[in-house]
Amino acid sequence: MTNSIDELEKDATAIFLIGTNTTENHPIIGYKIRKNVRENGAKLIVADPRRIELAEIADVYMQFRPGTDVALLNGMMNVIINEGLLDQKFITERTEAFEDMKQIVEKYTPEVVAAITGVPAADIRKAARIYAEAEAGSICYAMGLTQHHTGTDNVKSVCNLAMLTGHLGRPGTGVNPLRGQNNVQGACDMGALPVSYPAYQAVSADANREKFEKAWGVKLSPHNGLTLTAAINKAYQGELKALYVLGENPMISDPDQHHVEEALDNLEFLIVQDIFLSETAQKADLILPGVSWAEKDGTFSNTERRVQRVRQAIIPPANSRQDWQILMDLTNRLGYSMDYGSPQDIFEEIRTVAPSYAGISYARIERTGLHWPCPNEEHPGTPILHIGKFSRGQGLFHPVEFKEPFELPDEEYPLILSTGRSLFHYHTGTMTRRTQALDAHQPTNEVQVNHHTAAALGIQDGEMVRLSTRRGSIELKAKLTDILNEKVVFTFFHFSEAAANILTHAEVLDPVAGIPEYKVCAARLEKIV
Amino acid sequence: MTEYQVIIDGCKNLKGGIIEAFHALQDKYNYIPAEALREAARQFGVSEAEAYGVATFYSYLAVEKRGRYVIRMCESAPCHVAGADELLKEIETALGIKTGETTADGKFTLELAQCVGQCQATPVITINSQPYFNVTKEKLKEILADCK
Amino acid sequence: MANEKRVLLEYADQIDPRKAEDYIKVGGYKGLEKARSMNRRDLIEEVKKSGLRGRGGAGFNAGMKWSFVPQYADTKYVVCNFDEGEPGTYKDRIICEKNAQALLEGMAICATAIDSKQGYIYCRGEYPFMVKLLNDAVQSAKASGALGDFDIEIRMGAGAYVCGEETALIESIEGHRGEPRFKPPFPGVSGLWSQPTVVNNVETFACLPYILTNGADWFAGIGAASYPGTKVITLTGDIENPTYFEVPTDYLLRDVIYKLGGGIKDGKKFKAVQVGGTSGAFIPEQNLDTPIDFDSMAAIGASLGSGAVLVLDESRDIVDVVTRISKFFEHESCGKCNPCREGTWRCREIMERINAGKACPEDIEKLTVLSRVMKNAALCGLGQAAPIPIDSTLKYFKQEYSCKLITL
Amino acid sequence: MLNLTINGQAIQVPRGTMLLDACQMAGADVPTFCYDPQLHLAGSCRMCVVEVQGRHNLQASCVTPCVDNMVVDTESPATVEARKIILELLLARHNINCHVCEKTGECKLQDYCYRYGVDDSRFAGEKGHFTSEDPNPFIERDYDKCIMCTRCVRACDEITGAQAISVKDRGHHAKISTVFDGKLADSTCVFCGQCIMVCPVGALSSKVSMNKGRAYQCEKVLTTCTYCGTGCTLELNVKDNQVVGVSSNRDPVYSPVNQGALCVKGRFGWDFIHSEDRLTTPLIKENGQFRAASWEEALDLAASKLKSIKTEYGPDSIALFSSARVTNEENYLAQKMMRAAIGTNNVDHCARL
Repeated sequence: MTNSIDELEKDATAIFLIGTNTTENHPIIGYKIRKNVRENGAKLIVADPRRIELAEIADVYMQFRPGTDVALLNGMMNVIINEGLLDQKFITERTEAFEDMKQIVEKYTPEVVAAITGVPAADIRKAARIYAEAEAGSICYAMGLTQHHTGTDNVKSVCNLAMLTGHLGRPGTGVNPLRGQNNVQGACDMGALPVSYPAYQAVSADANREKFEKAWGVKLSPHNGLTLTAAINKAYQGELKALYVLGENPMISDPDQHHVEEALDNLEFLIVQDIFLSETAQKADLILPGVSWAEKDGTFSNTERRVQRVRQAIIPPANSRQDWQILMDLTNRLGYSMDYGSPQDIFEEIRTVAPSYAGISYARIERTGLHWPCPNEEHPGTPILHIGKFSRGQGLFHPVEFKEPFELPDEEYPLILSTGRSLFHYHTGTMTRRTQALDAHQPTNEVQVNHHTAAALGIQDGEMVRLSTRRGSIELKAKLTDILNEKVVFTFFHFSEAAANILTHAEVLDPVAGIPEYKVCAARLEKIV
Repeated sequence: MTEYQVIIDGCKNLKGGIIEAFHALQDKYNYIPAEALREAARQFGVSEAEAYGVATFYSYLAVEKRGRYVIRMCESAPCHVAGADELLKEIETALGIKTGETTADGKFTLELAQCVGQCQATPVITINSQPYFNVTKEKLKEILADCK
Repeated sequence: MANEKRVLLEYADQIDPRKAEDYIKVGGYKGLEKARSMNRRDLIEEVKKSGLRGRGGAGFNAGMKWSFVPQYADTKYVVCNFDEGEPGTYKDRIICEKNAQALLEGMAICATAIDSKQGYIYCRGEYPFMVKLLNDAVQSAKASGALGDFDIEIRMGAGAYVCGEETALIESIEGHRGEPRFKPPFPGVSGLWSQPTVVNNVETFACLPYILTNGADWFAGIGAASYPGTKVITLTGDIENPTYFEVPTDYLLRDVIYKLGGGIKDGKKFKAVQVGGTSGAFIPEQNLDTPIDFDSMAAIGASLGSGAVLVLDESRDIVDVVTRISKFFEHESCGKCNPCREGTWRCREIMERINAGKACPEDIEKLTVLSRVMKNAALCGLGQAAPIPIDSTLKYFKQEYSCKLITL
Repeated sequence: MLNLTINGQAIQVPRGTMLLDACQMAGADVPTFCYDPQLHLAGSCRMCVVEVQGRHNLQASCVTPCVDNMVVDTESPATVEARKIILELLLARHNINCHVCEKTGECKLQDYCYRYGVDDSRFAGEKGHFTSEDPNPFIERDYDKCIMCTRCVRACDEITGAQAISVKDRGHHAKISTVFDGKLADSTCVFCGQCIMVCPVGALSSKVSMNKGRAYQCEKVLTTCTYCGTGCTLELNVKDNQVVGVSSNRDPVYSPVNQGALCVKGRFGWDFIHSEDRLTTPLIKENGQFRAASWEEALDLAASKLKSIKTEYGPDSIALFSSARVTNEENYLAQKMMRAAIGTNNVDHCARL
């Protein structure tokens, strides 16, 4: 997030949610947004194929066709430009390439966009006006925006919209991705990415490599590595031989489960470090038992870039071992020497190589976490990015054309399937499916389907149905609803016994981020006879 | 629109007028049907829990089905000294039900009321809000007989 | 009726309360006209000078109440409390039935003083026919042009005595549970929908046209100096003439009972009188020679309140009546604050125990301490006043309690 | 600034200060039930009443604005009497089974009865019988212990915004309820447990923690939630090396993101820690079957396999999926291992999934 969570409750006067079911997937943030709307009268715009909870209190709700995000955003920008609602001063002083974007956006009139997205032109206008005219407009998005083969385009469009209206660098504004997992921000910050060292220092830049070679006392590879999805493909093709999976479950979380399974089977050696015998661990040649979050010390960085402490509450079971110790022990055996006495020792090293973390110490975050960038011990942290200027200098508009999703419905697979999360479960369910209360409350998967669609198929609420795509089928309960339109169905990906990712495709990924298109694939729903 | 939606719609322009909507519903059904309560909550932008809290707060509003004739016996002090207790027993006997109950044929519901502001002619009962004055055992028979 | 002084009810049954033109024929809407010709400060001063005090529980100076309304607020409301729920009270109904236009004019005068465009009349749910009458009256007044741009909407209560408390009443108009708010802020500063709001009852508003028409001095000269004007009272219980009267406020309670009321029914002897409705104190024979005005009544530990007068003859069982009253408060407690919610419940239990002859002397002590705490600590007037009937009867009719106790 | 005298002590407070805060500033511990600094004021429990010179009644200090020259006694005889009677009244309706109550030790009703020496109620009589069986797996509702402070209603509305509960009926029949007094699961409840967080007595408690340990028996370890990216602060309650519950730290200094508020997963989703499915020893697969191994053996195997694959196919034939669920420190080591020890940038994690 460019801005902090609290601003969504206190400072934002208009909030635009696109592709985030905030009250379910980031409940506390959702609650804060709702409070701001109810108590302070903040305006709310919701764009989502599902009429989510927050849509009920929105000033405008846009139920757009999955995968048409760019068109919708271009349409809003078209209105803003044509009605003169743009922030000319901001554009002039802080951005470049505005004209390029303007030219592209020109043809995306609300009427044209209405035809693509299914959102009435009047709503697009209204949404554009509310956001543009707000004193402090904030955009929040999550995987609903990014999990498309045009994910990067979608994010760029959101940035264009924010720059166009100058809603950046002030309290209550910003472009705010809501990150789905507890430490996804931290994993990125720490360089668990194929293209960058800690703190987003590109591996391809010689200076960075030299810096890390010096810091770590070893020669480093100058080539960008493989993304997760690319690695799976390489394994599938037999080019990747060994894989080390640390606390992840690609069997359930990655697209096209059969493809993943074959890829893993193809490996010469698979190491899984986890606390449970996950579906992926079952495929492993070697399993290393790590410890749960209640059993370890360290830090997490949340979605607003706040670095916070994790504290060990209990002694881990039997013969498990601290994850950092496993990694250190193995690294030493690989011939590279590591010698840390505690997570804090590691953090001290992180500070020396990651400039944005340099000012953060365990002592400073003993009580209240700090937002990076925090370059030195005196620095108070940075809740709001891009005040006064962008990190790259001028903000660059990236004009984006709308592209259709990869797989569109046809006669054989007439519905659009989107996947996502439930409030009561988390990711691949390794933890929440083993939490008695959560699993008791929601023990099975469901496919959410519009009443009319269900009626046409002769499907009753709660009935078992078969949901299929070109990759495969799963059987699960039908949940009749009116939050989806008649052409879209939705299911959760937490349930291995009815795994959504048997259905999703891995054929076309976002070319930049390598993100799969979980939010759109063509599907068919059938009554089981 | 269903019948109750039309009724609620008629009150929609009254700011905060959910109680007015409840009255209008009761005029029609003698109580507030569950679906109507939910609809009223939606129309007036309050939670269903709150709407239910409101409906159950006021003794004139009912969320459970009642008879076509809701008889209320005033039991406040002026009626009390005018013999309300005895009259109540008479009514119970005449209807064959206890206070708070509805006759098996769904015709009468008997409730207690606090002062209905007609204390010039105690004891007072009301039937569907219509007051009856100086009610005696003899009068009661006529009054009940008039309820068709 | 001899000895009455009719101001509000002067033309009772001679004019149609629905019709503004009837009212205008007998001098109606002159007061409003005058009010509109004055500047606001002078108007409020005039009302202050008349000495008009609220015809409800608190007896607060009406002009003073209006003067608290901040001028800067954009929206202000005039709210009429027509929720007279005190058992034995129906005087506001009578005023409306006989002279509804005076109420509307009074509200409009208040609106002029505080610069309000919207009024509400909160009519108790027991009076659906009054809602119809008032709607007709408003329509007629609007049609006649008398109200100008001041609008009045009628809202109906739904059977909650506590809504006679002004903030509970406001909550109810807003569509909420009728639970009183804590004060401050007072409605004059933050009332209906958090806007400055003046709440007065029917009788208070209905006095205003006459004050403006005849002048503050005229009004101040009627009845008791500290609580001038007239009061509509309603007689119930063991009385020969159970009806209503309008009397000057210096009228003696004894005269209310024996002159207007025609004395005790069936030639029996007097035992006690409860003034001001069910939350009022019971007054014994020795205090009957007290004028009914607010301060004189307060001096004997009673209150004029709503002006209800419940007379009990010698044959009445005071403990039984108070037990009944305690059940009323248990039923009408809103349940928001602890002392009232739990206190009214336990008061009723103990009273029933006493009344049934199953109580011991400690129960009287329990009632005493409970009464004191409710009076001291309850959130609103309901909880604070609920123990008064018990307190006052324990004071003057202790013997009646004692003879029902089990003594060892 | 306003000048007040509280329990004989002179104190200055800014205009707009509420009397309860002023009392606290003056070191007076004024008891409260319904007051909650995060919620709108109710002023309804009347426990915080104090005696203010010149005022007719006792004043509920939480809703009484300070006025210049106020003279206040927070423990005057009338005040203490009122509090004792309120406690007695609440006890009279309370299901007093403290010996098995989850909240024993952190119950305000207990604490204040102890403080004011209220051991029994003179007003014992009829009791309500509100207990509603609510079959949800998270929240235990025992309204026979409810004191009607309505903090749960306000928290549900103001913090979570679910508006699942309200007060139904009135007087002593009044009860916290969902629409039609139904089950939580049939309401808009999202089982965040904010109601448990604010409940000062045993009316609301966690079913998941039931009988596992009382507050005073538990060590509370401040940490950050393991679920979504919001980064909520929570306290793990630990007894005998077992996590037995999660509580809120509502101080914004310690809980800057959520101020104690949690969602259903954060508050109730911790018992996987003690799942029987936990892996407790390294496992090596042989002939399609896992067998237990020592750490030495496991790590040696890992090292030798990785080394030989690196030698044979080059470093880029090896990849690591790090994790968005492990700590920064662990992520740092993981990528450092791959880059420095293996020599590849094939490091990623499930940020995109």
